[in-house]
Amino acid sequence: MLDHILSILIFFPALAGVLGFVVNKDSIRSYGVAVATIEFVLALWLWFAFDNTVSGMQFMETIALIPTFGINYIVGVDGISMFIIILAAFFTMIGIASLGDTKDIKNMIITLLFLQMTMVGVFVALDAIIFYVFWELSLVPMLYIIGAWGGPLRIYASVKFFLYTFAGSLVMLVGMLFMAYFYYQATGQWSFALLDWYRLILPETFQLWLFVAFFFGFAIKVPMFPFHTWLPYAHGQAPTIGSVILAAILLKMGTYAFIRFSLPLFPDASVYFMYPIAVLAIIMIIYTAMVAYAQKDVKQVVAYSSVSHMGVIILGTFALNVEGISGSIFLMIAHGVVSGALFLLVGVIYDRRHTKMMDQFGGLAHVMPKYATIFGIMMMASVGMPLTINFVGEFLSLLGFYQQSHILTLLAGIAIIVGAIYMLAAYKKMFFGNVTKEENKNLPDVNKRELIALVPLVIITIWLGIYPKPVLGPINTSVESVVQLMHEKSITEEAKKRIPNLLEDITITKTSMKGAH
Amino acid sequence: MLSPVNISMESLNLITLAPMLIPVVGALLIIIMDLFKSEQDKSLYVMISLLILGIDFMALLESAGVFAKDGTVMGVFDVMMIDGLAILSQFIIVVASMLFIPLALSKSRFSEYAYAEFFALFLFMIAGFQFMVSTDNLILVFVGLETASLALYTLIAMHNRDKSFEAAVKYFTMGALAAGFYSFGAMVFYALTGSVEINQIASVLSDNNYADIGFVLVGVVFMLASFGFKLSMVPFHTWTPDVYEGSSSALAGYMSIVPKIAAFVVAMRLFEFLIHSGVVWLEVVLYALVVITMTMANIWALVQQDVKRMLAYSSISHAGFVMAAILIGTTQANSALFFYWILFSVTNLGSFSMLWISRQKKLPSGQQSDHSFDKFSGLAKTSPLAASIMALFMLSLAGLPPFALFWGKMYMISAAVTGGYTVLALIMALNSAIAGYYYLKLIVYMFMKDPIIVHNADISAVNATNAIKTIVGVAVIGTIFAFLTVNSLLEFVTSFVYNSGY
Amino acid sequence: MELFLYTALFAPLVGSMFAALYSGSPKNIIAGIIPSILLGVSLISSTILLVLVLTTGHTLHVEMMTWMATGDLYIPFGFVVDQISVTMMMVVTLVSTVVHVYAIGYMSHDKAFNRFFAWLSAFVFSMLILVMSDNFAGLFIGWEGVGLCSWGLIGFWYHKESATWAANEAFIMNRIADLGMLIGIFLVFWNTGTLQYDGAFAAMQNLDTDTLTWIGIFLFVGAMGKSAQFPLHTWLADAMEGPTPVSALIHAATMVTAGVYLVVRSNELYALIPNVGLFIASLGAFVAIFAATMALVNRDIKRVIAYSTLSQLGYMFAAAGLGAYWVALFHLMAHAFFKALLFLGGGNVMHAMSDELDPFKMGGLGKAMKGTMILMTLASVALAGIFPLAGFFSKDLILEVAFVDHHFIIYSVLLVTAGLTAFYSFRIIALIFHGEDRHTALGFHPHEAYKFMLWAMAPLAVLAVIAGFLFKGTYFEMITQLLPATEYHVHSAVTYWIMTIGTQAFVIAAIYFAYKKYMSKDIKVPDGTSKMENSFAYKLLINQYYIPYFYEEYLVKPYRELSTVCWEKVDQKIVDASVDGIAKVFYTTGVKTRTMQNGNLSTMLKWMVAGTVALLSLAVVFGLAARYSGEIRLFLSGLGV
Amino acid sequence: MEIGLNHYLVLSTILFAIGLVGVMRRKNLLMLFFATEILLNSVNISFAAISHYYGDLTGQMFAFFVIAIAASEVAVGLGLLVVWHKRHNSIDLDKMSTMRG
Repeated sequence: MLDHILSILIFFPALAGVLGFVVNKDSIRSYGVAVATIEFVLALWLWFAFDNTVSGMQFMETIALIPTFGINYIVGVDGISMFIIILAAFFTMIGIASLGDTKDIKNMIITLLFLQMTMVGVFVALDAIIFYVFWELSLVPMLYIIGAWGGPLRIYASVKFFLYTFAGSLVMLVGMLFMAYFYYQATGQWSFALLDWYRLILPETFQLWLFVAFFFGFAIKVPMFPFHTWLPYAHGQAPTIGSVILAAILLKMGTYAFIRFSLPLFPDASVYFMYPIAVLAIIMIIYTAMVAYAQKDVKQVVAYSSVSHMGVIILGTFALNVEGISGSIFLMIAHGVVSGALFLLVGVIYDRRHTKMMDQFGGLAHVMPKYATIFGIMMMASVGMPLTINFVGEFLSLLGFYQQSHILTLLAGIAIIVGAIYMLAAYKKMFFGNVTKEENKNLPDVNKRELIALVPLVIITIWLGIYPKPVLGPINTSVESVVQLMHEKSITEEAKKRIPNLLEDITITKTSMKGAH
Repeated sequence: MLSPVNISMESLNLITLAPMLIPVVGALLIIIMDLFKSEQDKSLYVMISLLILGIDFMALLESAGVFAKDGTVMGVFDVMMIDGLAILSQFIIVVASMLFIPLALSKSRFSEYAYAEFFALFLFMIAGFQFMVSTDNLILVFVGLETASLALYTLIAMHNRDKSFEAAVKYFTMGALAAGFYSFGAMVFYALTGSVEINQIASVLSDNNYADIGFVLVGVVFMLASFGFKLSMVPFHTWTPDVYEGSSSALAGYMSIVPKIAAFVVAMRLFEFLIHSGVVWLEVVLYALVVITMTMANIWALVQQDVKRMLAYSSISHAGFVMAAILIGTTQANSALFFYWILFSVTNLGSFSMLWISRQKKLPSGQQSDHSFDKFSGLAKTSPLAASIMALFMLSLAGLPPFALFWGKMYMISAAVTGGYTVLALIMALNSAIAGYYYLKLIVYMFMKDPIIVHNADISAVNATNAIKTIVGVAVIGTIFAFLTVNSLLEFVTSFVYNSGY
Repeated sequence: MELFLYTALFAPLVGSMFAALYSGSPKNIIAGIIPSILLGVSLISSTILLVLVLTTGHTLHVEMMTWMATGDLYIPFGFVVDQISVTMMMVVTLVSTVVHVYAIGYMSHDKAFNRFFAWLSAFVFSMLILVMSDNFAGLFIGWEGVGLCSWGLIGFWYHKESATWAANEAFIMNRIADLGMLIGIFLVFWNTGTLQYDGAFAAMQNLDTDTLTWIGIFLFVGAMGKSAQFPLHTWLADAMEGPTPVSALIHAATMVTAGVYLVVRSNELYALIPNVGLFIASLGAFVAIFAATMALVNRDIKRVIAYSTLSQLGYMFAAAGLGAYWVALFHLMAHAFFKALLFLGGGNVMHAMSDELDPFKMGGLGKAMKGTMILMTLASVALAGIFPLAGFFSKDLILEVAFVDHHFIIYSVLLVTAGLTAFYSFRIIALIFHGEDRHTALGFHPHEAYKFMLWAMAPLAVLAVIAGFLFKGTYFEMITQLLPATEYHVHSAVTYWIMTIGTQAFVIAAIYFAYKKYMSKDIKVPDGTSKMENSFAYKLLINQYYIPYFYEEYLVKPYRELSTVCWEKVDQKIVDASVDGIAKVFYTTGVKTRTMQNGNLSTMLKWMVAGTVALLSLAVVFGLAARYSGEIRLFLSGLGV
Repeated sequence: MEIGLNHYLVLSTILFAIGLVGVMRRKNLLMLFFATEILLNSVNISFAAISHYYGDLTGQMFAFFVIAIAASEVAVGLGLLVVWHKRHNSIDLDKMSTMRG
């Protein structure tokens, strides 16, 4: 069974979803929770079975699908992807568990299960086309969730979300086809297998073009400035669960893909585009943080804040060294946890007041102390307080990029200031002061069902903030191999210089370790 | 004093005629039956035509086997040419027809199916198309083309509603013009080379290496015009939406597939050699035609209020998309053409059959046309299954993986990439994005809006019978599980195309 | 021994968590007592550690566990107890124990009593992390931790707009500085390959000066934020919105001195870059006098004390900058004692006057609250630096340092500041306790604070008195095992005596002047009419040199407006609109061009023919071009194409 | 001068052009059909001429087929026309534009 654990992880939820049509409407929630829990347990099992010392792919499966055109069903997992999978399983679980009473809940839960299939699929796929299949497929359930359960502008938002991402990924598809063609020219046979592509060394100009092609697909998904405008609409209109999954997992597809495709395939191009992308990332960080500060709708604040954080992730990714990339991957998980939690929290108040406008609140700390406390913890995590999960990620990402450029890092570091500004402002508006609105006077504090979702998140936030090693270790192992691969593949002097060669560094590491003790 | 003509029957090789003769015989059979006992139920004729098509299919398998063994076969004074393209296209034609015929078994009665002639004409049409694709003799192409077209005009008209007559007239008139263009073009080539066989024309032209290119181009222009009409290339496309709207959904779906593939094959035979012998002009013009057709058709589809017209425009743009294969002209591209078209026919037949299923006899109040978008609003609430199936076809048409058409699109774009048409590849990709909008529009109506029009019956079943449901089911399975068949399909198609030298 | 270390470190955390358990429920005295006891425990274990360090001279270095490890980066949770940190531990634990006990009384009427102790103990824990950790990252944890707790405690009464505003201001200003600190840490890592103090400082010895300078500057920026040095000083005065014990503990004794601690801790670095040191010293001196002047006129007890804290921090930085790290640390310690004492006394007064803070409305409180008067007077004397109290030994030492190092400008500035300090301290003493009784008229009925609160303050008082002449020797012995042991002796005894006595005389004069001015009968509550209040200097000082105004007008407001612009104009009008624009272009083209399909047959036919003709003409052109290609080429070549 | 191939070709081209113009200008369905007939027959002329010029029969064969097809086209066309006339008793093209867009 362990040999096929990944396929099980992918297709179990979908299968369960199909069977779910049979389940009675009243007990569908328990069914969904059960399925999601099993999936989560399987994911945990994957973690325990995972060998931390191996840097390469594990639990690989290969099934011939279209051998004549080099398309095969290849899946595998390494330190980079594993935790995001676990996160996806986890969020689907608590998402379903914390689901309030929504209209036709049955469709919702089945859709969520299908969505889970696509999410897991994206992160384990090792064949470009398979990756693309899941990548595109993930749009459909999200489209439905936003469009069917969303707010007044839901149709506009969902269609925009779909088409924008769709357009971007079609360009990416062209890029993939080119990549396969180059492989065909080099080796005389078609292949879309990622591990085959890794062995391919392309001339720089090709790398640049292909990098751009892939960039469109990924950047829109992330979403990077200036392709980010679909996100606020999607978040603003989506139901709570939709925003949670979107922020926690779907956005990570983009950044994950950068690490999985762009960096190892086009090391020279990555170096070439490092500064432009870093600048974009910095614009994301500061500009969106300012936009977030201007918002009146707390959900929009969180939405823009997640764009801002994605900027830091991008920056860490393009640090092109172990510290930065590990940091960005860790930050993906961290941001998943924190922003997911924040969206859940916004959902909590939305369920009670049916508004997200901050001027409707104020003094909530008096009436909902528990809620205020959890919100406070999550806010501080999102601001990047040490000993919370976010800090580790941000610290490492910035630290990593500092090696590439001092001044840009200094600018990016402004994140910790502007982030604090909009978050504290929002918190002040919502929780501090006296209760002015009559309807806020006796709001019920968070109930059990919501705590089920929130408490685990708080625990993770603190635990991984204090002791990130169990996650950081495997990530580090895999990232080191990626960086080494990039260094060996790179052809330009610049790239050789920028991307550290770990085989040499080992000695230095030793000395620094000695220095440490 | 003429010497007596003596020709050995072997050299005639009449077996090559078999696939075309079978439907003709079948048609005659039906007519005779009608003579003996008229006013029989349509189901009889449906089943007979189905059987005949089945036999036809067998014959095709036979000739396929022959081709696989010893390549292209010429016959009947070398007029017939049974090569890979012919066989592949005939497969598509016959199978599509077999999928189409059962749609006649609709719940509500429609006048055309009452006549035996309908089915007879239908079979004649198939024969016509088969002739058209399995020859490289311009005369025979012309004959086949016209046989098919004339039959088709009549079939449209038999739907017996104002719009369908209008559609028939329009189609007919423009068809006549196209015929004129065709014959003129053929005349020019004949004048230039003294032959009407494409491969001889090719050889002659290349011998005097395109001395008077100007006249060649004149011929090419007229050919382009007439096939542009058949393939509904912009600006020769104007008939398409009206005719689709005028004719019954089932027939519209059929028209979006079968006549086109036949025309594609001829166009391929005719233009490939010109492009390969480096007629830059043709390359440029085709490039322009392809891009314009794809893009404009998509743009017009955006603004449609009626699903059927929307699908009409979408099929125009699909045709343009596939036309790129002829421009690219590599083996991969040519096989991509057939590959794409097979997958396309599955999906498109499916979607048109869904329209056919939901076809009311008379319009409820507030519904402008047979298949206006409003009609489908909130369908997910009333009949989720139908809505999901329709959505599935839409997604497939939009090229969303892993549904059928995605693989076609992917392979076609890849062909463009390998053929060195990078920009074209990008344009094709982005067009799929534009197309996404109007396919999504229907999904939005079905899943995200509340019912606008009150239907007295469940519209997803007003016209449904088991036969139609079966067809839809076939289409659904074909669409979802395409990825299992893709590999063998590719190998099959590629080998046939390659062995017939394209 | 490690046991004591961990006890000292984690006892407050436990206390905090214990109190946090009650945070939901109404006031419960237990939630105050347990944390205080635990802090006592922590104090005891720190004392034991101190004794250990004192006697054996051994230092303790433990590594609890790995925190972050990736690539070349390795950061453990490591803690070190050496002379510096043990001093800080003593100060922190002692003062906070006192404050805790005091707060049990002070906060007894507050309904959020339990929450208060949760925050307070949490603060102590993070402060201990700050001073005990053995690497920059750990320091940063504590650094941010104390920031967080101060945010929570300044905004403790979160229903007050001013309080929450001050809390956010403090947090954000500290964040600005922390960015500098973070960059400093990055620099340290990429240049030395480690963040451990010992490793890093060892590696720094052979780095080029520029890098070191940058490191020094960035780290000091961090210090400026925490220690509220100019221009990041405004938050400290506003932070007085918090409960008084908080002001005493965080904004006088411990947190604000973290910056000084950082500089002292990285003395090996700053020793290598004297220029930066000089800059620090000058800034310190400037802040000293700058804050003192603002304290002269202010009419809010707590703010006056806050400004005096600010100026004392200036002294410390001056000392540290000049390389007299041990002096700085010594003054830090002494100052912690008497300043905390002063604040707590102020707290008593506030209670007595039911939170009235304007000294002009008091007067003659001495009768009602003798204990408080004595304690506060002691503290003020110590602050003024009168022999033999603590202030004399620590502060005058700094003057000597400046003098001996021939930085006479700094020296004179600091000297003047000493006078000012004495003046404003006794200005409020006089206004509060002596002179006419102005409060009864305003309907106040002052009463002395609980006995146990006074007793709690007693140890501070004792220390304020004896810390100087009793500890200086031993302290010097101990600390100089780690810090550069630079003795500062004025070369000729004569000058020394002149200086000392001169300073004392000057200070005493200032005190006398203060008493004389503010005990006079005709002191009344200022109403903005008197000549002095309308003088420019007064306005300048009372408005804190218009710096907060400047920040509000030219930083905060523009930021708010700019962000609104970013959202409404840029994001919606430009970025998003362009995206929708593309879609719109397609759609409108569709709407416009669909007329081509007007359903009229002859139009359709016309289109077909038109298309054909167009292609035909293209063909003809091409054909002619092909035929006459030779001529055309000739023609073009004629054109020189 | 004696009539050469080119004269025939020119003639047929002219006829073809006339046919095209007719197709475009005529609003009367019947006239329209006539125009299409002209188109096809113009081609026949040149086919005949060319086949004579080359001295092989293919061209004439083609011409015969064209004639046959033209005939059948007329049959179908007139059929449609009659039905249309029955329903609307007009054969004016401009009346025939219920479908548009």
